Amino acid sequence: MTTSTALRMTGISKSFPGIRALSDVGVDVEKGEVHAIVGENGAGKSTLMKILAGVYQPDAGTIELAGETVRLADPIEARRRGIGMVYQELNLVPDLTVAENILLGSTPARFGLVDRRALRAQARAVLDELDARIDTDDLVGSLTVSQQQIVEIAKVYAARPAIVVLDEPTSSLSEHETQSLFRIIRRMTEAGLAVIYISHRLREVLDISQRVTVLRDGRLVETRPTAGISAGEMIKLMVGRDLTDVFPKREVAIGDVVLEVTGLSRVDEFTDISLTVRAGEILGLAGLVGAGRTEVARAIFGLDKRDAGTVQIDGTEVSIRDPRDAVRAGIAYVPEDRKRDGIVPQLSIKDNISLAVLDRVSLAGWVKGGAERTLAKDKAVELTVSPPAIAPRVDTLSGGNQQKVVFAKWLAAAPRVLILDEPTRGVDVGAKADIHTIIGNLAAQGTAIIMISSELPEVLAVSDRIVVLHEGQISAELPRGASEHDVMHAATGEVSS
Amino acid sequence: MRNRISLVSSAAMVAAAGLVLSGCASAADDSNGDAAADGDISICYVTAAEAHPYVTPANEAFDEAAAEAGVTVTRLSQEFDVQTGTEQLNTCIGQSPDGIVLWPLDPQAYIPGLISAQDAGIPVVLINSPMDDEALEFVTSFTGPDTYNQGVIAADLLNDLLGAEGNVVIIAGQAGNGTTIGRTDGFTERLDELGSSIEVLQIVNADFDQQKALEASRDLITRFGDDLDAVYANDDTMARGFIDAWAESGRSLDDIPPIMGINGQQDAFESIKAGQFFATIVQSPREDGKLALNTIVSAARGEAVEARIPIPLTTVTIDNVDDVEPAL
Amino acid sequence: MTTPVPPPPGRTINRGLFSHYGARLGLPAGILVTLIAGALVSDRFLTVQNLTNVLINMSIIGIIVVGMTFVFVTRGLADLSVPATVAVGGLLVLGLESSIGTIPAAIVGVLAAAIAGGINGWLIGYAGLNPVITTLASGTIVLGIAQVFVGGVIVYGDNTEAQAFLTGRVFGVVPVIVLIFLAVVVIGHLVLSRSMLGRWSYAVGSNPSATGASAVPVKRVRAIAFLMTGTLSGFSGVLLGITLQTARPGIGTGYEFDAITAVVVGGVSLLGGSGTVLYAFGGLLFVQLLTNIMVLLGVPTEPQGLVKGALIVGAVAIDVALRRRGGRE
Amino acid sequence: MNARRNIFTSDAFHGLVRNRVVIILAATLIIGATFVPGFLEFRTASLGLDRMATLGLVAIGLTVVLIAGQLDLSGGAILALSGIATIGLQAELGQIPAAFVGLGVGIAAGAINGFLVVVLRINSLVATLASMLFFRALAHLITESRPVSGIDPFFGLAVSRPIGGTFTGRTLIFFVLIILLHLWLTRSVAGRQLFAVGSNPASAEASGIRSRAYLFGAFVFSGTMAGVAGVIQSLSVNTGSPVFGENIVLIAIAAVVIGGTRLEGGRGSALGTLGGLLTIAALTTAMEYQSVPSYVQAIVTGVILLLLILLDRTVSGSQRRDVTLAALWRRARSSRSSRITERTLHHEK
Repeated sequence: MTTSTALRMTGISKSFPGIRALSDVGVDVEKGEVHAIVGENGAGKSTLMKILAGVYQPDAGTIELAGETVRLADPIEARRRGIGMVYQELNLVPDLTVAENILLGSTPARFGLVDRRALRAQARAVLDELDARIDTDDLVGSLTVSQQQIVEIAKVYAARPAIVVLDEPTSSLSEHETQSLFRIIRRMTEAGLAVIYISHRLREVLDISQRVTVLRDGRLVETRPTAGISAGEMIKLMVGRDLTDVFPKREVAIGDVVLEVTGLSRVDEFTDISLTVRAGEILGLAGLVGAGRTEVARAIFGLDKRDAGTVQIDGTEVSIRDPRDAVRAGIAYVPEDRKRDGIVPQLSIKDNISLAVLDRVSLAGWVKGGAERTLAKDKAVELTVSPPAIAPRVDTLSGGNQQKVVFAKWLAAAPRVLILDEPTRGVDVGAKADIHTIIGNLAAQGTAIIMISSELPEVLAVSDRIVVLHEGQISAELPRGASEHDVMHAATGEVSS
Repeated sequence: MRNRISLVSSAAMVAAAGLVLSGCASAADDSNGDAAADGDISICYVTAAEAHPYVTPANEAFDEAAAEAGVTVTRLSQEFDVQTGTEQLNTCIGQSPDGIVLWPLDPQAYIPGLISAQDAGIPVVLINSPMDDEALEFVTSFTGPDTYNQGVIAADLLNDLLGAEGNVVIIAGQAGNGTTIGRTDGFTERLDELGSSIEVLQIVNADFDQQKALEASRDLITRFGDDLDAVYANDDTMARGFIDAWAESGRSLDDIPPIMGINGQQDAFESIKAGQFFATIVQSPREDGKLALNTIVSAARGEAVEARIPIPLTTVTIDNVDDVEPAL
Repeated sequence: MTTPVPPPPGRTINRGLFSHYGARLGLPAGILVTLIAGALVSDRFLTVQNLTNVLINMSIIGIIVVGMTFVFVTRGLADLSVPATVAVGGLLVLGLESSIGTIPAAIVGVLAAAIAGGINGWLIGYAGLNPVITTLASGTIVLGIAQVFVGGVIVYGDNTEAQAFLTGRVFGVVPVIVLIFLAVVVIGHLVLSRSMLGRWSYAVGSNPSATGASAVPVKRVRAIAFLMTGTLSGFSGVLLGITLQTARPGIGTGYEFDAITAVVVGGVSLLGGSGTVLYAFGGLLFVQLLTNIMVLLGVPTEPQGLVKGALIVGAVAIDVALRRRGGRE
Repeated sequence: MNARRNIFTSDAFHGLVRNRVVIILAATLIIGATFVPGFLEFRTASLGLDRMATLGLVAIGLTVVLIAGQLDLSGGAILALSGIATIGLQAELGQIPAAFVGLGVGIAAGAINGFLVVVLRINSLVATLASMLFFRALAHLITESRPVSGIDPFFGLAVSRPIGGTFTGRTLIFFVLIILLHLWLTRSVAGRQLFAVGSNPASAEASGIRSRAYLFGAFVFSGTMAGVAGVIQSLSVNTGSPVFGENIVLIAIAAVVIGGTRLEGGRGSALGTLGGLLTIAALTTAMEYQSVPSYVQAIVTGVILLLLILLDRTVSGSQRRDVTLAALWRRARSSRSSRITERTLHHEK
């Protein structure tokens, strides 16, 4: 057992009532190695990491740190043992300075008083080690998201961990910022740290990691060096199915223009966006994170104020100041963050489904119980919510079913235009296929659909036309059949001006 | 460069905020100058509250008397909060007026303040409510009703009426208030002196407030109902609360137990005439206010004043209700 | 994998069931126990007279409790301006009664309180200010203005017929004011459980951003909740003014805490998204019955706070425990 | 929309709002000086500060509780209880020991609040509402609703008489404690970690800070401060009464919020609270000199409080700029201008 192994997890199993989250998973990470872990949501990635972070205790299996078997009772114990966790939602304190945040748990002090000089020096040292140009005295609240991300990593790094776990670190970073993140990760591995990198972005995984472990349905599929492996092969390992039938595309007759957006802009987010969507057409909206796709969708739907631009439905201009105007104009928007903007946890499935169109099942302000129940039942069945009951509270459902309830809510509005923002993210493979079937049916019924997705294969497979955004501007408009390369080219801004 | 701009505009905003604020503080005449020249006396009056059936007319009488005497008054209202009162007393001393009139809401809490007033050579007159004897040595005079004596009068009247036996409930004023303690102890101790076998079933605190008295009376009526032989309320406002509760409980006002109130309010007089109210003790707030002001003015002028100047108490029953003026 | 979260929701069904019904059964059981205890303690307790008394004493606060429930359900935390809006109602109805008649004066009183509630609603709903400190500030302002209006003096009514009407008995048993109170409770319950506004209130309380993204006017729903407490408190102040035929600025003091106590004891959570008007009514009834028993036992008024404080802690602690064991913290 | 953005995001406006307490205080002093003769005399200032001392002590405790993102309504009731203990036990234990018992009552009450919020996980608004009712009732029960009097009225005078013509004992005690709080909040490790607990308990926990211990400590501190206020207040009037401190907490919260501390937690300062207290003291003194009726005083205080909350909201609505004077200076020096003010992750909660 070479001492160069930073972490070895063998035979790890964990099950929760009714769910077998992990069965007999083994992973080892060398010092100075970036080891990626990929897999669909529900594949057990997060459970494995929570065990490493001491949040859960494994039912079986052992964890060895640098050859020594350990038991990680709780997060603080794990942290003491040298395991640094960088979560997707940052753990920073906006009203403290960068230096104070980095050394939050271990502020240098003399007799209980903060030793400011030492604090600033130590923080500066950590930031320099990671080659990050951030001022130690700025309040964290006044930094940009990517700067905050770097402070979070510096904070974990300052605790001198042996292992650093990065969970979806690039979800809100631009391409340029992702590259600077990779530079920091490489600095850490050069310093001998072991890095575990979790991401849905397979291209990034190939770029940064030396080895990749694929998990599926709680089981270890394979651990392989990333050199020489293609994204397609990885997806095959992850889903164990052929690439094409993952996104069944239904051929549909395209009608005339339903939605026309001209000159849409919003300060600092996007400028001069003009696009049209025809009945039955699926317009793919592609682009890297931070290109402004969600912001455009939210502006069209009225969730955010827009500074300029007009929206036309069937040729006539509609003024949309808030989501209520949008729904009245026939526009629906399935949001990107299901937990935050999608479901209302304490309400029943029925109440969630009827929420957006309550007025249509009410009379003079009073809800007609019968009409509401039938609407909810129909939609629940149409969306194959299992079990098709409408009474249970939504927070008792699985992730896939919750996404279907959000879908059902917007289908209840019978929209002319349906905007989907990452409709299949964080959903198990079965539900993903169901959702694409539903999208196909909707297109067939003449609904104009805009689909935002970060997975290029999905965008390419499903869209009739693709608009690519780069830093808030349309960089290209590609017909169906365009290659992944064309899209990536436009998305990284190399093509246009 | 940018910093200078921010400082300049900050100064501009200060001036603007200043103007706004000054709009609120009403322009005022110049209150006290230096030591009191003869006719130009300033009095600092720490009153109990600003919206109360008894206190408000007393304040008005106080101001009218002050106008007559050509005396300027600074009035501070405690809003029935003893703590604020003790602090306001210190503020009065700070203004070094020629005299201070204090409406004590507590028999003890103001003593240190009174000591400071005495050290500063400022005469102090207590109005309306008594304080413990210890306090009297630091006070020039106490004008106002003898609340303990009122309790005694009430005890005598009810004792004679009930033939020294029966059940009574007491609806007392604000807990811990000098007037409450005076009127309640006067009553109970007098009953003991008289060896009467009148039994006080319960004492409830209704803070001299009609609404609280109404709620308390509802429960008292339910609890004791018809074996209530008499009711002693620390003031007419609370007695009114009991009468409302009695009517509300569906009982007829004719067989309401005899009620003993204090203050001599207008509605009490009407109820006496209607036979629904046994008796009240007239204690005119206007008398209270005027007497206190005149006493402090003469004290401020160095004239000798009595240590204890009670205001006349007239008991009003069905017999003399027509020929006595209601106090408020 | 986001930050460490409590175990996944798939806990065993029976625990969920227990917490689901546990909260519901706790209150009626509590009330039943109190009724039995009351009967044992004093033979006058279970009399029509006494129970009507309890209902009358509840009526004024009860109308405010209905409004406060909406604030709790929409996660509006609390409305501390209740004493001011009650005072506005009471002072205006008696102050204007002689010049424009009792009914118009009552309407003006309720309208003025509604305006104050509307301002609260705008500040909290649309401007997004913190409800606790905003209603604290607006309460002091509105109460001050009410006092300036009446010149800081006590206001007396001169319409004893209105007083007789309100405190009079219908069919010889139930006082009119209790009927009005029960009507407000029924209407409040129906609005919260069956109307669009009610459904939206639950949604806003449970997940404001998702509700906003579902084309629901979140700001307006939050504002309406405070408009309702303002209006209902004003209405309660008007009724109080008429029953007493006298009103002073401090008429509503302490009512905001009494209302919050009732809503909390009723099991309506401060976190929003759950609880009904009937729960709050049950909470108020429970507190009033206990207070009534204490009075019958001769417990002096002030120390009754010991029981109220313990009651709040008990009710909320049980609710939190049930909720956490149900895995849905 | 654009016009609104640059007015409210300009540095000048931010600077103004950040130092608003100093500005409001200055305005009040200017008004007072012009309208009230002798307003700026030392004697008036000393009296005004003395009146503010008791309120200030409660406000110090509340500042910590608010920064921790919680609320404490029970301060007034604790004050009354401590006062009753301090005075009531004088006869048996003697004045000094009784005062310590009074302080102990404050600490114990704070611990009870801590237990309710941290162990029973009850929301702090509801928990301290319950404990307020409980402690107030206890005060009435112990004293049967009658005030208790001390053995020697002169003993308390030391606390409430100006020492050598300067400030009174309790004003000095208050100033010492608020300066200590400032140092603790800005200089000590625990103080800085309190901000972390207040603004993001999960992140504090993840960084190895025991958030629950801090919350418990915050309530014990608030109870202790209310206890100290109760001891000093009761000694100065030689009386312990169950009705003391009835509306002190709401005014204290107003002062702390005027000072810039936010109810959502994670932000606040001792100097801000001091500014808020001085503003209210100056206002009360100025208006009382004009015998402005108490209800008009309430309107003025209420308007100022509302103005400040609205002002604070407009600033924090847009991206929160680091606009302490130090930051402005540093930014001017390094003249770094970042065009993209991307919407930060941490929107105003």
